[in-house]
Amino acid sequence: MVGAPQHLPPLLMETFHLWLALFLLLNVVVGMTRIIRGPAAMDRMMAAQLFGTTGVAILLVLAEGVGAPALRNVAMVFALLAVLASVAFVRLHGLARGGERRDER
Amino acid sequence: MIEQNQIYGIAAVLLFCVGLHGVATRPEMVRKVIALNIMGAGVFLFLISVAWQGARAPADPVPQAMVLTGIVVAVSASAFALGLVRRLAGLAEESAAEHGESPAAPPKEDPK
Amino acid sequence: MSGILNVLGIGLCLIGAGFFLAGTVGLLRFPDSLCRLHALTKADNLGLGFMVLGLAVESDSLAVAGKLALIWLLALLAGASACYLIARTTVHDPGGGPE
Amino acid sequence: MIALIFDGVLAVTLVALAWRVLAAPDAFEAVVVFITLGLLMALAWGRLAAPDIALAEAAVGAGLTGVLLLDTLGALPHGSPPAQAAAHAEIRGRGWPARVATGLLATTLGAAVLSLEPRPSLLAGQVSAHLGQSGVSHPVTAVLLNFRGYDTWLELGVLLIAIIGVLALRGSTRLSGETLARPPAVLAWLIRVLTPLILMVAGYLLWLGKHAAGGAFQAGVVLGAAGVLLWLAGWHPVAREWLWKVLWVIGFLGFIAAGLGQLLAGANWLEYPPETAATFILCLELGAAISIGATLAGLFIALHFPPRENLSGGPNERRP
Repeated sequence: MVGAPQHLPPLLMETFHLWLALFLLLNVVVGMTRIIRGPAAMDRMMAAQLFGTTGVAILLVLAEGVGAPALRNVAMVFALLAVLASVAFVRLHGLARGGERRDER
Repeated sequence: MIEQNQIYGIAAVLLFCVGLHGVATRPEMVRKVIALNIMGAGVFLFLISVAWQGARAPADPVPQAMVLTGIVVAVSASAFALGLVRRLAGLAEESAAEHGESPAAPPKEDPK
Repeated sequence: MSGILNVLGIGLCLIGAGFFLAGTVGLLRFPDSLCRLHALTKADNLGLGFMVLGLAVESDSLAVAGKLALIWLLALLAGASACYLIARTTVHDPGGGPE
Repeated sequence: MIALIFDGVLAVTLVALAWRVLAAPDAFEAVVVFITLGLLMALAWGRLAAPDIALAEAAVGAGLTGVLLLDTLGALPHGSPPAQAAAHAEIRGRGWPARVATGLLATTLGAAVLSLEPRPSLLAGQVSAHLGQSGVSHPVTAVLLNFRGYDTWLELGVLLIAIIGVLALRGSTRLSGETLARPPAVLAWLIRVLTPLILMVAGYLLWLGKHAAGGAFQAGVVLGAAGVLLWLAGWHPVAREWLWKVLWVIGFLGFIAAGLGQLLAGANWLEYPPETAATFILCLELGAAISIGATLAGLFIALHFPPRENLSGGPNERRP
């Protein structure tokens, strides 16, 4: 098949992309155990941050695989706002518990 | 053979029911707000699974518009609900301070 | 010609998938938080990088390739800063919570 | 076949995560799982050919709602672990009737969903039949801004009520008050790079709505997320109190102005002439996006209630 003169058949490419998307989704599913096990808040937040990257990859693969270019824009919004939760975590971590600021360094 | 949108239709029902169960049984207010959001997600997913018109066709635009409106309303309603939760916690803390109790005690959770 | 590009794209995507798998294994198996953080940022960003490269090769379109590159850069930026910021809370506050 | 497997795995994961969100003993864990659930919901919208909703979910489900929840968790006093454990034991004890009722409901609704006959939607046909007169070529935007402009107008009213409600709880109509300490250098740099990009993407989405997935709602929620990010970076909107209020009402009032203008011109409320509909829609969308963004950011900021004077011994604000 390597070096075939034409495009590979579209159905084959679609199937490949869906398998790839499924594989990435399973990565998220298995990785969820880290969010559940923790133990620290940081481990959970970090896992969620990394799932954001995996989610971007799944959206891009689906966009290519099923011919839905709009999903690339969804991936772009995800990539753009992926930091939001992490920044909130860092800035609000322990904040306002008794009105105390902890981030003064 | 089950259709693609039926899979999500079933998931929508289960999300709605899981959310409802959470609203009914979880004691913490924040968790109830999250549970309401999950119920909402179930309703939205159901509407879009009904709007589905085949893998190659775009979904029916009317339910899509409804859900789009619904998502923004849901987030603003959640913000208001969380405002109520915060105010409630603040009031509980105040009254605990008046009665000389430790303000760190849980505000209203103890079911006894 | 296009067939070769297709195969090249598939290969690059598979390499990317391998990095994602490595990242997940690391997330589950590495013993402590900072260790995980260090390894995972690299695995994920490389994984997304290879995948973006593979998809760009397959797409045959310069506009799509440009958008994919932009998304990768954004993810890189977000991932690196978020991990730095999260790690910083641990270094300054080993308990990870209020005293 | 593989498509169905993917959908099945995604659907099962959605339900399992929802379950975990509500069953998790740790509230912080619940919020993080909920953020991941938002991420996967966006994938489901993508699979169901609804990219408009996926765009909104990307900003709301995975961003704004999670931040609101994280923020509230940080602000609430934490119950001591034994008290929480007691509450859980209590719940477990009375859980069975609730579980049986939920199970019955799920079975009934599930059977109803499976028995639904697929039939072509009459409304979808009407939308595509009149799309040519709407001024835009993307059907979802046509429904939101033209055919069902009422809904969008009143939706902006709901947002307005939400911000008024939160301000009432806050006990002040001013947003100034709590401020965060100066951000670490990396964060400040990140925000400086990201903010213009986010604004650009919001504009892009707004423009896109004319002919593809995108529009006022998506642009608005992205703007709202940008506002939250700026606030977290230590941006203090103190000197611009009046501007906030203008931004909150501009979308709502824009719809009223358009409706009144058309009434005076002899048309119906919110009915635009086909030749100028595109201009009407663009202006209304711009106003709606700005109002949605400002309201969502304002809701987040207003939720940081100022410390109350009558709270004895409450520590005061410390400004950086």
